[in-house]
Amino acid sequence: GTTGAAAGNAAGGTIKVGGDLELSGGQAMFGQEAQNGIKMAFDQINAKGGVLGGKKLTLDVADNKSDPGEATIAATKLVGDNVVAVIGPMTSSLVAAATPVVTDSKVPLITPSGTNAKLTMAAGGKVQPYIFRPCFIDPFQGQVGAKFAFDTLHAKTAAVIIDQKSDYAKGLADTFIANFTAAGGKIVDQEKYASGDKDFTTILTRIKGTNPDLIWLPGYYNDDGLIVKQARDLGMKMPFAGGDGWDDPSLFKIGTPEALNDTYYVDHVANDSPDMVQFVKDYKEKYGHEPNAMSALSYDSANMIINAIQTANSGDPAKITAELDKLTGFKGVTGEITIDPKTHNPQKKAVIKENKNGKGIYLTSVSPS
Amino acid sequence: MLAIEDVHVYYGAIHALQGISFQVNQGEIVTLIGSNGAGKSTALKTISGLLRPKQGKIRFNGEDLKGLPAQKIVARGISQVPEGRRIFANMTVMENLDMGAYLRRDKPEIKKDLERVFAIFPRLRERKGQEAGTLSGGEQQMLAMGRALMSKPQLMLLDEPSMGLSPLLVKQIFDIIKEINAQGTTILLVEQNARMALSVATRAYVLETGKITLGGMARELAASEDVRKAYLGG
Amino acid sequence: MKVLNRKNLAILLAVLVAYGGIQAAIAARLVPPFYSVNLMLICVYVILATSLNLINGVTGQFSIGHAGFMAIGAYLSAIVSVKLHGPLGAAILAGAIVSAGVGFLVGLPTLRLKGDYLAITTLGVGQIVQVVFFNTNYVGGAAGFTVPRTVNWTWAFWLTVISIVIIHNFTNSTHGRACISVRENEIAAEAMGINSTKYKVMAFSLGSFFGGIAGGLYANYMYLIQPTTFSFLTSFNILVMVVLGGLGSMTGSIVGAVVMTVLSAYLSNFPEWRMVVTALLLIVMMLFRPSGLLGTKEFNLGFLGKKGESRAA
Amino acid sequence: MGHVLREGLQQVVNGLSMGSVYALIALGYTMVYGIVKLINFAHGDVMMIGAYVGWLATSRLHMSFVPALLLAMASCALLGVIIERIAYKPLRNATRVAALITAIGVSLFLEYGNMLVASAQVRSYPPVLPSVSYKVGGVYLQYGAIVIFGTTIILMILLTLTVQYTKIGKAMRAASFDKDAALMMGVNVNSTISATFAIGSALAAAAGVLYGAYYNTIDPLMGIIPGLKAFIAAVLGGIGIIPGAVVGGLVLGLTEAAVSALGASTWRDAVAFLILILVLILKPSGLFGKNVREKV
Amino acid sequence: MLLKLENLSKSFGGLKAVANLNIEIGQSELVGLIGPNGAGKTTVFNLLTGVYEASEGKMIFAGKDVGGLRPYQVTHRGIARTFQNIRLFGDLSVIDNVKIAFHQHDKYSALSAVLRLPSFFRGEEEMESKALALLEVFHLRGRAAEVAKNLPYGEQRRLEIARAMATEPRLLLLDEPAAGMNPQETRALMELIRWLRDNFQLTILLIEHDMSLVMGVCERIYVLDYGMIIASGTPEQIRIDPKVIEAYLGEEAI
Ligand SMILES: Nc1ncnc2c1ncn2[C@@H]1O[C@H](COP(=O)(O)OP(=O)(O)OP(=O)(O)O)[C@@H](O)[C@H]1O
Ligand SMILES: Nc1ncnc2c1ncn2[C@@H]1O[C@H](COP(=O)(O)OP(=O)(O)OP(=O)(O)O)[C@@H](O)[C@H]1O
Ligand SMILES: [Mg+2]
Ligand SMILES: [Mg+2]
Repeated sequence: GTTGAAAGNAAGGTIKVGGDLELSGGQAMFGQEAQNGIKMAFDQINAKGGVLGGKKLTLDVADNKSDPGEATIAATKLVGDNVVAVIGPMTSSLVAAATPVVTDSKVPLITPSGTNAKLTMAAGGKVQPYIFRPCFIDPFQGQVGAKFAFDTLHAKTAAVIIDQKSDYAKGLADTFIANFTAAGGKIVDQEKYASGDKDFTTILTRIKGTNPDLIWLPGYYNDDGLIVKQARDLGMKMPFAGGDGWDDPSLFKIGTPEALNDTYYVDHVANDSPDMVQFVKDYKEKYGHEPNAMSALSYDSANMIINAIQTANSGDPAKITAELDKLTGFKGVTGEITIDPKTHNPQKKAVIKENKNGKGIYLTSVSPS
Repeated sequence: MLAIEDVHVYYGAIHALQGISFQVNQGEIVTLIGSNGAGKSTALKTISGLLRPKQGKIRFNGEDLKGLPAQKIVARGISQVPEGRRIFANMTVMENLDMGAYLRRDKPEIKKDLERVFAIFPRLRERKGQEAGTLSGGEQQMLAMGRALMSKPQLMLLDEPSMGLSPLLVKQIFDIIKEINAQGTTILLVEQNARMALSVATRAYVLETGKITLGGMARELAASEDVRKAYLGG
Repeated sequence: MKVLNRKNLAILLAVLVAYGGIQAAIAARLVPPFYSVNLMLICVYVILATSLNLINGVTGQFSIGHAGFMAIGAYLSAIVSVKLHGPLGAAILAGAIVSAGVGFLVGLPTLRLKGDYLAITTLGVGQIVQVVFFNTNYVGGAAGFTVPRTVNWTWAFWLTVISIVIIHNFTNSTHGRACISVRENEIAAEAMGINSTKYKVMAFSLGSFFGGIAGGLYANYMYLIQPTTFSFLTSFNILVMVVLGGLGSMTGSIVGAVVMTVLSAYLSNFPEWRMVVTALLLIVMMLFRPSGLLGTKEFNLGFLGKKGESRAA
Repeated sequence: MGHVLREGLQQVVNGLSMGSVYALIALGYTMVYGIVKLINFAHGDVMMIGAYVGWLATSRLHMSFVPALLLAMASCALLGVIIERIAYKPLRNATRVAALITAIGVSLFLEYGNMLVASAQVRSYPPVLPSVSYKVGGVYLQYGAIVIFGTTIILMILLTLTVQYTKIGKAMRAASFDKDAALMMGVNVNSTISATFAIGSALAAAAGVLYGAYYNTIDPLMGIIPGLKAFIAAVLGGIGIIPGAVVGGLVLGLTEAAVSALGASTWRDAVAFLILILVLILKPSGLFGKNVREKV
Repeated sequence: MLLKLENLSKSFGGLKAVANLNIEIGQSELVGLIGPNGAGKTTVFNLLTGVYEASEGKMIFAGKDVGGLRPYQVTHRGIARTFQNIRLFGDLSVIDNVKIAFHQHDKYSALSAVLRLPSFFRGEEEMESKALALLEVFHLRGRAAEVAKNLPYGEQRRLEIARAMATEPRLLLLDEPAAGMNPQETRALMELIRWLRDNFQLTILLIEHDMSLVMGVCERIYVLDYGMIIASGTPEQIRIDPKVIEAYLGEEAI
């Protein structure tokens, strides 16, 4: 009786949205940034009087401990609490674990940053009816990255470093390799590490032996910073490139700005783009530090739900799902989002940034082909 | 020198010492005899501070030992050769002897005492570098005695020093006890081997299930019919 | 018949009531999904805790890598049910047998080790298992292995009951006593004619078998399994349940598993504080009851039987 | 050929640098174990706290490296003593597992308590160790790695001498074997054990600060993996044996480097554990451990 | 000959704890093994029971070589022992201590235990009655349900012997059974040892420093010093042997 209960919920003074988030465990950073972003969106709408004529939005969070089993449990708990929609998990594999639960209960789920292509697709090529996201997907990132490396950086050979524990990194690596070789480039080495490692000198030494023109490093910023720094310390001067996982202000503190010169990454949005300015300012004011892509995408996810509730004029999960399904031209801080009903992926531009003396500088933007 | 007054000790609910009183005078050898489980070891452990009496007083040279932690009691000049030896099995024989002199700082004197210990127990000199845990039972007993001697105590508490020793060594140990005593160390001796104990002691007490039932000159007790029947095997 | 004395009949009745009651409630849709997940988890953890107790508590072998055996059971059963399209029962059994086999192979050389050396070895085995699954693309590698949900309350409940009964019957027999004697004093046990290696390996294999059963249940209920689920933290969690309940007490392990699972479910409402509170509870628990909730005692239904018939083991 | 040789040498250097980090952490681990016979699972987390204190001192209080290091060591020494008093001391006579569970509790408490205080965010260390690398015959050598290696060796020697030959060291070993007997020798067992924890935790803090400075990043869960690796290193060398911890750490580092060098980096941890297990099967008390059989 | 030790030797590092030992013991004999502390007596027991492996030499028991066997295998061959430092299963009940020692004579498998087949109940019942009967013999029946470590010392020693008897041995090795006992208890123990030998056709080899016990019950005595036999014979012969007096008994021997 989810629907009935949810209606009852809507009749009260609040509407509950679930957060299936990585609040502890290995990816606790993501969940906490996401929670900040979502809360900010809710606080803003509640300050404006809420939705559906005065109902306040509340976030019902369940910690998935960065573990897929726990993500299932957290999702079960949330749908049991009669939330109208779920935001999170942030990481692809956990989204996959939560998917059956929300699907069974017919509650929509938006993953702010699960970029794995398969998340929104069910077996047999059909779309997962209840899974949505505000972010572009890994193949697109990999494709953009490969094209940039080959055409703009004129790299003919490349080595790839993959975080073996991350589905995301694997997806980005696969599409990069496919597109780079298709363009005529050559992959000279592939190395793996596990996120959380601190010492990468051994794999870097191996790559050094193959002397590639570029290193494709689709990991998260805390690993990326360390890897680049250690590579430079080993006398490796080639450019690095990677995906949106690079986007975080602390990248330059982890690796030195100097080491990070001549590195590039694909991203959702430039922090200095007009859409982001206000968000960055508000966020810094509220939480005392700069947001990263996780916070921004989560903020957008929350607003997508608010938007769906308002346009549907209802707190019924089925109606919210229907609205999300046909979302077009939604103005998020990370760009304009239009959901493709066949894939539930947004059509979004990607930007490429260059790290220069401690700042990610906007280079160019690429539209989906 | 040592005065025990109405001491009660419990292990949880077990009332192991039920108000015992006795005293040890300077220069004496006093022995406590009694059957298994009478509370002899408990009495010694209480004196050396390993157990806390629930009630009663323990005075040493006029000072109340109550509340003093065990290591402070050692510093006052009481040292114990515990039942079951309790040597430091992971340390060498030499290191065990060093531990005996832990609180002492008079290096030349320590050296002299070490020579004395080696003179009494030549086997220990042979095994200086051996790990104590691999010594035979008797060797361990020698080490325990030697270790206690190294602290140069005023009062030495001995808990069944003859247990597991060869007849020759038992005799030697008792000779050594007499000798140590003659050199000025007061001794409180607990023994299963009551015959030997009474033969070296000045005075003796009989402990029965936590109470002192008899006390007097060792010679007199040894002659007493009850004691002979109960503890001397004849 | 001795098997059907009053005490056993009472237990049987209680078990049937527990099963029937909950099954009826589930059928009537009275159990919110979050509760039913936790009921299943309780079953899984009860099996894990009682089987680890057989190794750690009863036989005294310090194993801290139980999650590794859970992983083997989980993955193998998933392979059988997803890739080979085998029936659920066969899948779970296959997982358990392979897990027991690995337990046997690992146990044979390593159980000579003592105390902390054995501990790190079992921890290592758990880690190795994890790495193997990480690197095996056939089972999805890091991304995980998607498994349809086929386990329901009936499966979970009865497998738990069967596991408990088998472990209990084993422990309370001359073979169980042999294991206990190894725990108490291995040298004396050998001198009494007990082949300590055989019983250590037997307990280890049996424990791994049931660890595998728990893994099979978990995999076929949770939709997705990933190597990280079976990390050493999971092993510690199981160990905590066993010690909390009272090392060596089977009923203690059951209580420990239930308490920890319920606690974890309850605390998920306070994510930031969850681990801190768990940590504090662990410390406080151990300070006040270092031998666990039940010590080595069994919670006993002896009062139902005739006097003397149910002397505690 | 020269190229392969150079790469091989570089990998040896890489392995030794990694290994000396493990060794440094393992020192405190093994020392506490040797005396208290407790697998102090919280050791890695004390290291983490040390790293945070060092970070606060350098980045917020703008202290220079050495004073910051000393401050971290002093505060962790105190923390170690407090942990021992509150969480371990009451359990001295309880079973070993009970103490192990408490250690796990302390470990979780430090991790998640700090997460509450300092957030899960990754912090970066200010550049207190000059980020210099030397090139010797085509092989790159990190300044930080040299510092860590040197520190490890010096601390190893100091610790060994302390435990083997000083009065406090002997008292520690005596108390470790038989507390009551040590008391009878006049050893203040409580303060001896406190001293053990103070030294062990100060070592952990030193490791934490160096670790943070060398690898640049710290976070509340940073202690878990190094703690585990240090545990392996300690056992590999023979737990409780101080030089063993260092050798164990270096062997572990070299093994990991070798596995990565052969292109199997994802099997690194598995191979490390496999080697540990093989060593233990052949030498059940580690490389340096004496195979003491209980005397019957 | 029931037991024959030929040229048995054991070294620890440089130390020869047992050196070229030759001992023969016949069926139903009651033999003493004495000698100064550290002479190697316990080591002989440890070699015999497979706790240590001999450096050299042979151990023939009932016509078969028992060298290289694991301790439990030695027990299966019919040799049981007690320990110099009591090694009971301290936290278990008295009767469980005995039942564990009956284990090797058990007739039901782990499978029938798990399935609670009739053979399980039969086996358990039999073991229970056998254990109780044995405890009766050792005057411990009243203590059956008590935890072993709570028994007084003397009773713990007795329980250790009872437990060894439960393995149904042909040869019983006793390591200082009277240690820590007072003269009365020692006398009772003496009776018990004799009675055991007579009732079970048992062969007994015992180590003891209490001469009243050794001289009182042993028919033959071997004296060991520095791992070697320095004398052997009847108690009367040993008592006056000058070498034994010098190395072991002391001048004013009993
Ligand atoms: N740690 C303990 N816990 C509980 N009871 C104990 C403990 N130690 C001793 N007891 C009990 O206290 C009583 C006195 O024991 P104690 O060891 O002092 O006797 P004893 O006279 O030295 O005997 P023995 O001659 O056997 O050494 C005994 O009943 C014993 O069982
Ligand atoms: N595991 C071992 N390692 C090294 N030396 C040992 C070991 N076991 C025994 N020894 C040495 O062997 C010698 C004989 O020891 P054993 O225990 O057999 O003596 P024992 O005759 O039983 O003496 P006691 O009457 O004192 O018990 C002793 O010197 C002892 O130190
Ligand atoms: Mg005593
Ligand atoms: Mg002996």
